[in-house]
Amino acid sequence: MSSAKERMIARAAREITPGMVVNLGIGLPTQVVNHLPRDFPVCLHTENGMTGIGPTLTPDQADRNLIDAGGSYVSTVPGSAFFDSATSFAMVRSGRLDLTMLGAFEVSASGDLANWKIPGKFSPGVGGGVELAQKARRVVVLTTHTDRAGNPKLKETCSLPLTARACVARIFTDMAVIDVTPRGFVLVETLGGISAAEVAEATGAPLLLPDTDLPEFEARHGR
Amino acid sequence: MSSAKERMIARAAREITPGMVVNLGIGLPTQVVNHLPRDFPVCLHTENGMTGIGPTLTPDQADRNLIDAGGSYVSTVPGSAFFDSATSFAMVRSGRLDLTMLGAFEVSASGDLANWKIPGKFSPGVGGGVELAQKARRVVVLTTHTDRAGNPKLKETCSLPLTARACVARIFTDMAVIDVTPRGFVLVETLGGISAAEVAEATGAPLLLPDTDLPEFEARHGR
Amino acid sequence: MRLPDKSCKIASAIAKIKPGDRVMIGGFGVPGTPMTLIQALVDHGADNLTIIKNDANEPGMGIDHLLQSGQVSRLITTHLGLNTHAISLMNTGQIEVEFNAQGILAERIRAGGAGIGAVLSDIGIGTELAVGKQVVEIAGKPHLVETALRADVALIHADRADIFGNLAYVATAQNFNPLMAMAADCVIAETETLLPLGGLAANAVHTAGVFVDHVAELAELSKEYAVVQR
Amino acid sequence: MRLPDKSCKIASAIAKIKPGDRVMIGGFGVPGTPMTLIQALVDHGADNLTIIKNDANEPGMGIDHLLQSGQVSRLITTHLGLNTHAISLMNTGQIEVEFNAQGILAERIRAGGAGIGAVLSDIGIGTELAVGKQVVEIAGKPHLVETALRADVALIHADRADIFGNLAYVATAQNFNPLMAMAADCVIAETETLLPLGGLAANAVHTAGVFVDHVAELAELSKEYAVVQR
Repeated sequence: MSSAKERMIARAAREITPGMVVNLGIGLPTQVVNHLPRDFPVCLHTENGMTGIGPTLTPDQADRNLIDAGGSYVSTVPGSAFFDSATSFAMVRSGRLDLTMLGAFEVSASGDLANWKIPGKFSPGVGGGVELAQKARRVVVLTTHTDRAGNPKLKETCSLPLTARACVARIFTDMAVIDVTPRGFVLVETLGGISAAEVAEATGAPLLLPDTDLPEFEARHGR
Repeated sequence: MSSAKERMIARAAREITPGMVVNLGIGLPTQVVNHLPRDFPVCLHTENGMTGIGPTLTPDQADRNLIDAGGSYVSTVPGSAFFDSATSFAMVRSGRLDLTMLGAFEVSASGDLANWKIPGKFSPGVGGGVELAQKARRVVVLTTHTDRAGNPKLKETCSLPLTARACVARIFTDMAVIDVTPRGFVLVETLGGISAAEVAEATGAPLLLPDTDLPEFEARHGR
Repeated sequence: MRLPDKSCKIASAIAKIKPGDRVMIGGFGVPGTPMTLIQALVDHGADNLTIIKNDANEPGMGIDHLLQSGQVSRLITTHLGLNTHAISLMNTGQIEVEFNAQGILAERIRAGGAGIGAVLSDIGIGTELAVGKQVVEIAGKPHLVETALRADVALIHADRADIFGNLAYVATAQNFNPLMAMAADCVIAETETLLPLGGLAANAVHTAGVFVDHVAELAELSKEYAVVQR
Repeated sequence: MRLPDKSCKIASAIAKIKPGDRVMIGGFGVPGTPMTLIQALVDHGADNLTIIKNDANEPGMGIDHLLQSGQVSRLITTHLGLNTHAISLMNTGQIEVEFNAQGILAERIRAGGAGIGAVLSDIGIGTELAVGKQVVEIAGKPHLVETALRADVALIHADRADIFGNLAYVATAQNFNPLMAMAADCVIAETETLLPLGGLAANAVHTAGVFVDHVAELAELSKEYAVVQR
């Protein structure tokens, strides 16, 4: 993984504050857990029926009955609980998730999220993403700033089928931290060494600058 | 309790066949359990969250956390299970009860049941009765044939607020066993010593006689 | 990762209840009724409450104390048969009572806890329970819209709990407790035994601690928890 | 009173499945997938099946055997991401696939098991998941009618069971199993351990035996149950 991606993940980890209940989506978001201090007070939720996820295990260490929603073998912590899929999404829909971190194909300037289907190319099904995006109290996205062809993933409007409308509050990329506001995208931080102009150039919609100084973010967990 | 009532309850017990899942309503129906052989294969359900009810206990023997829906202290049998109220009624509504036995204020010739409210006199609420009456695979009623004033409880139509429409299949009274059929009430058995004419006289709707001989029923459990 | 500690004092948790709040209270008869939390709510004094509870206990027990103290203006319930005092308050118009079929009350509360707007059910069609309810057809068959119920606060009784708020119940003391423990903005649980993290096996949890905001261990069980001598 | 014995041989239970049946199958990935019952259904051969399952396992595992044998005409699911073979069958029109949001699939199955006609939910409004669904307003807000799902047969994997069919699950092998175990006319459970009556504590039961028609102990765990080496 690129250093910029690693720093993006480390920065996103600082979004988690003590006491939160958090769901980390499949892909880049699950790696956020590696940047949390060992004794950090947080409850991680996985939609296949568990609260209190502990560190990921290798196949050699694994319990065959204990996976996360992405199929990785995970462990428990003292106080973990198991439950069925209906109860798991009851937590999500009734607002008991303080935060979810999701991947994205596209995010619009109004916070629409597209992350489950590329018609004709990729349509494995929506899984638990719709409910996470629509119902977590705060939804943030982790994504590369552009796709492999260099096209912006942050756009005026999404062209792909939506996961949920107006759900994304903040986006962490390998270039910047950007908030979705009623005025559109607002640049919050840049990765060290990247200028605001470079971020704006790689963004497919107007990018507002903050009134204050623009901080740079680093890889270290800030607590 | 009168001998006739006791014999009615004993006769009703023979309605339970091996392997059934049965809910016995509050009042006379709960006493049916005393007429089942000790080793009889049956699963008794109570709507406050238990399958596998065992014998009723005195306060001296009781577990403070173990009651039936009528508030009596009950016991478990090997294989009992506890669950919440939503699961309990999931069983009822999805058709997992083979039989329920309920009390009645009135039963109509089309099988309508009224057993929860006498406007102005008695309206404690409907409890679990509506769902039991509407959704058990077979609903039978245990009731005295007439009320304390001697008025028939089996009527052409119910005058009291209904519990459920067209739900009752069979009625056990202190005079007779009567089926509810598309043609109305049909006399099936009489209590020993009571004539068909006496039953018809005490019934508030036409009472058809069977084509066959009319058996008398007795108190002994017939297995 | 370490799960947060939600253990609390009963009085400080109950102090969050405001006049006019909707309060769900677990229990079916004595089993599962949080007698100590109810007494704390009487001591706290918030009034004009809407209480959502399967039944009204018996005179002099459980939520009858809240009826006696005049703190209840509305009761959403299924059956008051064992509380003549509650029936009298209803008949004289001192409290407003809404009756639900018991399993429908359970489903409405569960729907609230599951973030579902309503369930569609055919229970009560053709009876006065259907009066005033919106009707929706599914495949040509009429169903009643039974809307979700949520509360400001839920008062729960557990047998065992850990400090994260994972709960376990025993016997028929389960009843409405696991449902209500999902369906309120603030969920307060009393428990007969409070365990450290890891004290409750992950497979034995009935209510996941994520749903629970405060958990308090009972110092003693008052006589209202005991077997009722009839 | 004695609870009936529902223990059975797998082949005789599976023989009840008919061509064209709707079959629910528990599991999320490997955990909770009844690999042995699935193999028995392949051996049985009933075809034109509608399978209701969270996912399609991985190529060469679980329900992929039913896809390989051509017994499946329709799949109601949430995500096929780990089974490229299933995606290929979908893309070439060899199977029809209906995608549901995962929690909505869970609620629809639970509704079927709870004798509820539908749930009203705002999940997916404004996306293509809402297309073609009936809309009902609750307090002025639009909700989608998500109809109940039931099946002819449900195939369940339990960790422990007693001969009455009371089931218990472990870890994340729970997932859809307790929901599907309520929602079929014929519920068949395989279990790693089968206990006599009384072997499963009444408070530790996850699925009450009343919902279960047949329960069979697994003679051995095939390698498909093992940790997947990636």
